[in-house]
Amino acid sequence: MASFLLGAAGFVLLMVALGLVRILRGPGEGDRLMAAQLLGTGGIAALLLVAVATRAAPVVDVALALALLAAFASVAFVVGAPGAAPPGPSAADDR
Amino acid sequence: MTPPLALDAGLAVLVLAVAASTIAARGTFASVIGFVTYGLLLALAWVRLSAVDVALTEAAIGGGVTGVLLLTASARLRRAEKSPAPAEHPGLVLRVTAAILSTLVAAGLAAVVLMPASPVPTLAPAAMANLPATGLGNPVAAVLLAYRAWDTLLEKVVLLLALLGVWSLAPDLLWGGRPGPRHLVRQESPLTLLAQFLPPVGIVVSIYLVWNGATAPGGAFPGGTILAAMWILVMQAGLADAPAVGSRTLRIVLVAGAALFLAVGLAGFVVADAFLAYPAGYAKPLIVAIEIPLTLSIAATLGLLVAGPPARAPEA
Amino acid sequence: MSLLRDLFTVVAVSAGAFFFLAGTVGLLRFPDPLSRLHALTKADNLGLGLVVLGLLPHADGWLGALKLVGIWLFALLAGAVAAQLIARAAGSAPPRA
Amino acid sequence: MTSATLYGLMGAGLVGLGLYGLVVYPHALRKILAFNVLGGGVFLLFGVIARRGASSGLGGDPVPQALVITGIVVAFSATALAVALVVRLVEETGMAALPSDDPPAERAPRTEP
Repeated sequence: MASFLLGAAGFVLLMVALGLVRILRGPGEGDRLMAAQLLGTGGIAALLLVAVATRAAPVVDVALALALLAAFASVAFVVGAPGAAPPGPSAADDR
Repeated sequence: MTPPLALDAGLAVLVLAVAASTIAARGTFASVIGFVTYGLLLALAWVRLSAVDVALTEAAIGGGVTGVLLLTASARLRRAEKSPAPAEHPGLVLRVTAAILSTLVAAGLAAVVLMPASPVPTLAPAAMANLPATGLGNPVAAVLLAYRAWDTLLEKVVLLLALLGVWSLAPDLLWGGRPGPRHLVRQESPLTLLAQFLPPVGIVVSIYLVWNGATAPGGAFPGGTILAAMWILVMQAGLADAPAVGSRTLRIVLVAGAALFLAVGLAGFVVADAFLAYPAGYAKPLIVAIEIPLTLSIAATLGLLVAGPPARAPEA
Repeated sequence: MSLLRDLFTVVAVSAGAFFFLAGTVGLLRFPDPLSRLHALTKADNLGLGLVVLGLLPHADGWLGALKLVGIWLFALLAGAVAAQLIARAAGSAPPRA
Repeated sequence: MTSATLYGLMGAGLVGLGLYGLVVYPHALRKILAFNVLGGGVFLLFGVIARRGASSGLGGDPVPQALVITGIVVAFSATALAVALVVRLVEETGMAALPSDDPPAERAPRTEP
């Protein structure tokens, strides 16, 4: 059972890692954020799988912390960059 | 390869790839997002290294407050940068030299990793042997708050010094004012919903982490960081304004952790035998008593570090 | 009984992993930001949800199970809010494709 | 090859990557990021030392682990200070890089009072 769960954790990580190509390719800033968001969720799933596979209950708390903070990057992005302005900054590729 | 080792190898390759993309990404925004995911993956690596306490701290700091700090800064930089960023391609000679130097350093470290000392140096038996005297069940907490309490005390001072450094960047006129812009409450925004719903949960989780930290992974650092993240969220949603840095209440909260720590440490001269020594039998209640203001101070300091220097003149 | 429990875990976790696969494929292949966001939320909601469902029988006690469900709910809330915020930012200024 | 060795090699690689980024890229914010990547690698090397020191029923030596926790928080505070400095620098000069390569005479004259 433990091997299966660890394998599943590895698979989930591999999948969300492939999504990270979007961080490099963009094209918009939203796309880059989406990849980070997906990695956050995948990371939570992988942590839970590892926690059960290795019978390490405290690892669940790490997943809990990540779940609480999962939206923070998106919030900071929206608050920091006033994307509401019509010729929004997300149109131009950042430097 | 066994499944655990395959998982570790995959994670190691992934972290290196994310680090490389953070370094070499075109554009600061991509670089910053890369760094946020890097922090998240490091938390996973710490779990695999059986360092759950570190993983919690890395998840809370790397996944939460650092992302907010860097994303806010990169947005401000983009607005303020007048001249285009300098060419991203410095001379070939410099790049090749830097690559050779970095490879040499990495190879040297790798050689050290591949040739471990034997016998392996460890303080784990000593830490465990003295654990009953502290009344704690988590050896990492015992190191942080009893064996090497000096480090933790000085770290708190470093945090305050960094905050003073950030504040001192404010023009004279704005000294004592409130940091950052006043965020407006956006009606019917999901952000407002999140900022109303999440903080109560976050406060409960951080209390749980601090309380649990005595016996299991947790403690003042992750607890304080999550508390700070919740405060930042409320400020960013505009539900509460940042406090004026001249406020006396704020100053008291900021120094409370270090001050109480220091007071207990000095009392150690009288009631125990040395600075920062706890009298036998009272170690655990004293440590818990220190941890509560310490958590609040850490939360306030981290929150204000993210908020930045004062940007609005103090109200007369 | 233990076999049945493990079978349930294998099926649910595999289904969850499949949704992560689907989310990634969507994120990489879909043509515009809003459809990519759509693919992402499937991985967020269903992928993590099914993994949590599969792990529930292995949780230590009902408190552990409650914590797992809580993690899923927080991730769900975070995912929903993030998707809304990203969509509004992307909607007001469509990035060049 | 144990897991600890694997993460040790990863830490060494991260130090190399961070060092390269720190030297090569002129943008100040990227230098900060590179320095943090480097720092993460150093912390991981501590983690490997801790993992190898596992004994007495612990998964790792708690002393290096506690040092890393302190280190992560201090690294964050240093990052926050550096970021504040860079933001101020850009708002003053409009440029996010230090003109360190120019001889002093060629530097733009400061317009501070």
